[in-house]
Amino acid sequence: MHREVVQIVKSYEDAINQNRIIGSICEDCETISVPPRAVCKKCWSDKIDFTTVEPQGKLITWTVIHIAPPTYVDKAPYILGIVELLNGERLTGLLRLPEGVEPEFDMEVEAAFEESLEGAQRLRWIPYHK
Amino acid sequence: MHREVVQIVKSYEDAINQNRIIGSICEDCETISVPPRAVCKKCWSDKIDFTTVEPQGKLITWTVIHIAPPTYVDKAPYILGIVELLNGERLTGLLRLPEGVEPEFDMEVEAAFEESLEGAQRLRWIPYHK
Amino acid sequence: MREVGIVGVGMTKFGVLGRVTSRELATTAAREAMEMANIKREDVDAIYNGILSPDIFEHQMHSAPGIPDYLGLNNIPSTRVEAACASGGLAVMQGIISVASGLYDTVVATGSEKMTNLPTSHVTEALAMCADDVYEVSLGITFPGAFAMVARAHERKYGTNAEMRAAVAVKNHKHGLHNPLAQFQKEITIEKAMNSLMIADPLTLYDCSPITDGAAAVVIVPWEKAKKMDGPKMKVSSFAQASDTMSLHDRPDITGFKTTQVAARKAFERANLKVTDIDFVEVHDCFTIAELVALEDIGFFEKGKAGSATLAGDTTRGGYIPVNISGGLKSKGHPIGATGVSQVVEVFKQLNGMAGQRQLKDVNYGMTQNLGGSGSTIVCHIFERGD
Amino acid sequence: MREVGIVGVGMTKFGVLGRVTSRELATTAAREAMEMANIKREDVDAIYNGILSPDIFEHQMHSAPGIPDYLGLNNIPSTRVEAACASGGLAVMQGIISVASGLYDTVVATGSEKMTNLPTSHVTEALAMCADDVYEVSLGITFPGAFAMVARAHERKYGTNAEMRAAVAVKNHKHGLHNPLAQFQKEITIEKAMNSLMIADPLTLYDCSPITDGAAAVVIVPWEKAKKMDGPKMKVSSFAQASDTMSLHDRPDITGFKTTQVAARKAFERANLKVTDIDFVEVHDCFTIAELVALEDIGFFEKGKAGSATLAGDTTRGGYIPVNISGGLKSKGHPIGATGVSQVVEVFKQLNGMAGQRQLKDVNYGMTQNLGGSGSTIVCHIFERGD
Ligand SMILES: [Zn+2]
Ligand SMILES: [Zn+2]
Repeated sequence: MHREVVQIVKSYEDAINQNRIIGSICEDCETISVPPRAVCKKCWSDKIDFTTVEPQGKLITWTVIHIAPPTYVDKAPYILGIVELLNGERLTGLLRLPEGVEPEFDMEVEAAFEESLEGAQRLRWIPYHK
Repeated sequence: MHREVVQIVKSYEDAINQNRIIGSICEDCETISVPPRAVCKKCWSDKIDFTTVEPQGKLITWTVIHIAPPTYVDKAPYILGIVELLNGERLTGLLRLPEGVEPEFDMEVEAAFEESLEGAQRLRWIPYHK
Repeated sequence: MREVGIVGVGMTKFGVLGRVTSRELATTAAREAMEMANIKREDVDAIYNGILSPDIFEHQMHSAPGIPDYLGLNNIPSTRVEAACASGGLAVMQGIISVASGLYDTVVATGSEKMTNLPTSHVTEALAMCADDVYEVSLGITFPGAFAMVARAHERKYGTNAEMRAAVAVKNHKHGLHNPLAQFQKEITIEKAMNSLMIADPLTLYDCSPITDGAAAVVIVPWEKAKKMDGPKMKVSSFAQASDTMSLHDRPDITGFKTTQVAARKAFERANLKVTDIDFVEVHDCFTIAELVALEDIGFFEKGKAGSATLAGDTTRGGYIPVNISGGLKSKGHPIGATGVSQVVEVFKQLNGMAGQRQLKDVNYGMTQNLGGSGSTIVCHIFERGD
Repeated sequence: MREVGIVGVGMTKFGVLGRVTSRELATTAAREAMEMANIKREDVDAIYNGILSPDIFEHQMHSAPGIPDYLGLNNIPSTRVEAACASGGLAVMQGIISVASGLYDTVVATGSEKMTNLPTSHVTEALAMCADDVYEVSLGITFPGAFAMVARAHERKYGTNAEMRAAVAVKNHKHGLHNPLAQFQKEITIEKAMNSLMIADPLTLYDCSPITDGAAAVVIVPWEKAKKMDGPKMKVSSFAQASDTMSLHDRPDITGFKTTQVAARKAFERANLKVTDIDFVEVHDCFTIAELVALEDIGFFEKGKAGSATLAGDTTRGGYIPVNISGGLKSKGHPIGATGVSQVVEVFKQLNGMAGQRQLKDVNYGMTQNLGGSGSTIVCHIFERGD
């Protein structure tokens, strides 16, 4: 009867620290969720496992943040967007674009991982190099 | 119909900055409240004025705080108590006792005001000197 | 559930109010509301307080008991609710539920916030904390940023552009001219709005509501009791609340808020009303795009049509549906916890002919929509004339 | 109001739980409660969450919508309430009101807190923020300090001494031995308790509850529905909430909490019960003195008599009134928002014979008392067997 706490956030952060993006995969209906979830968003099963997902996607919306919180003031202006992964799941992330490259709808991007940081905030998106 | 905001806390802090303790006095029933109140605690009248009260009283309870919040860590251990003023009203405050003097029930104290600080936190209680 | 009514409202000036606590502000608004309702103070059974974060803004938790304390109302229940920028609407709703249940006969619902103690970047951070800390905030999201992403998605799909958004700001500033309690009483132009400081591209300063101190309050009683009272009143036709994912990216469609759609539909169903029955509405224009999206999600306009309708004047006084006659968050100001309550205050004043220079004519039904986070909480209310 | 019952409970391990969010904890407890209740997930109408400060502890506001989000329950209302250390009890109470009103048929009330991310001095500060910022916190008050002042006043008036307080700690640690979800399963002695580190004179380390992570949840339904369900259940006999001044110094008598007296009296009146009808109680022993004062204020003992009664064993299993059989906050741990809910969880387990090694015999009525701030909020519940 008693449930152990499943540390989903920790699993995600640990994976990011290993330069991987993970999702949860439902053992009952195979639905993948990114970020991972303890309960399947489709069938509510809690039989979930983790799976590493392709770190590529396209940009579906974005903003350039000029007025930032204290911890991000030094980085402003910075580009924040929502990336739709190849499997259709979505993540919010920072875009790091080469000088002169502007964000655009459906721009293909891939994940990069900031070296100096820890956990979820390491994730960056850069233009996809085929 | 529209009510202006009465800045009671500011009035109290301003008074402390002038080395005075004030209370509110009800114009209807003359009840004095320390700290001051916008609404009389006895008759609910909102016709109140400020009055400076005698900065003396007796110690009705106290503690010696050993584990303190970050801003007070340097001061620990420190004595915090509740002082009953001559008019029966009560205030929480820090006790500053000479070396070798221990707090005791009904100890007579008077207000002192810390020079380097601002507002309500300037208030200190020291043994009463007749 | 019993039918419920509102019989008094109060609201402080909204603005930059100096050294004053949210508790003093809430107390002031509550006293005004209780005076208008002409209720005996000992009749107040309970208080609800909507407030975002006295923790961060004022180094004070446990704000609710402080209100009956300052009112001299000893020992009555006082409950804080928090739902980001929807905290105020939710406090009103919980107050309504508690009276509708039969538990209490007279409840004062208050909303309050004291924000201007902190510098802007710290306020930006505090508000951002209403988004998902792990998947959004740690990456530097801000609330203007979240709504900017909504605006860009909406623009792509429906062509809702900067001029349409600016038209919301211009209209709400114009409405706010006639609200003496609003933070701003000044007209702006489309050009000025479009060329103002960039906050989170494509949203500029004039797309954003300001940082504000203030409080509002309402007195809630059973409708049977309200009917016997002489003063101004309105009936609660219905209310509804909905939630959605914390992270914007977890929703299939970000050109609207499903929470507004769900809450508004429930509110209409419970009141047995249609959107065309509503005479005016106060929506949550924390950002200009939020007003447009709200109007579409409630159903005043088809998806994608609110921008051009606003440009055409359909949402102003005398238009198809007057929106944010109070000035909205944009001009009235946005003291977070107070906002949802102040929307109810405006509906009350309009339905009782107490809105002074901004009074609408022949209004029978008014609606409010209060939003928290990036739409993760929505609270809607519908009210009707009490006479 | 409709009669209301509880039909399922859940609780995580209480302790130092590492990298996990309060949202994950609340979700886990909610799933366990829903499973025990054997309700269909789509039947959940709303969620309430009691939590002190995800703001300060986790850089996260607007915690409530995150729970249905993680549960996959789309768009249902989710409301955060905060009343310092009484947040959990208040979430249960608001959930009960919402079901009693007829608005909702199935509500999950959760309480949660993730505290151990911060160093002790920062936790001390966060908790102190539940006192009055202007008149107490700015002067360096802490919660151990506030209760130390109560303890000293109580000792002066009634002679309640360090040994009597230590007896509370010894007794609750002994009770906690048999609670596998408690933070501590270890016996202590009077000597060890009295000679432990001084925190706020006269309160030592063993007079204080620990810093804890954890969550708890209950499922609330109308009693008519509960009666038709097969699983464990209990009926809500009554509930009551009271408030008092924020500052301790503003109260005429600080050897007790008038809020407990008022809330307990109301709870007894509403349930038509007397204190002698109660078979066991979970009281808010954030500090040992708080348990003694609670027992006197509720009326289990005359004022000033709880200390000697505790020394005599009257509050242990098999005593006159078993108090904090769960281990209490002292041994079970005190994850602020979860505490009040976990008290209800314990009563449920006892009334349904699910308490394992700590099961009491022949119990029909259980009571909870949950305290916030220096007693500025109190929430009491009384429950009865459902069979
Ligand atoms: Zn599945
Ligand atoms: Zn008076």
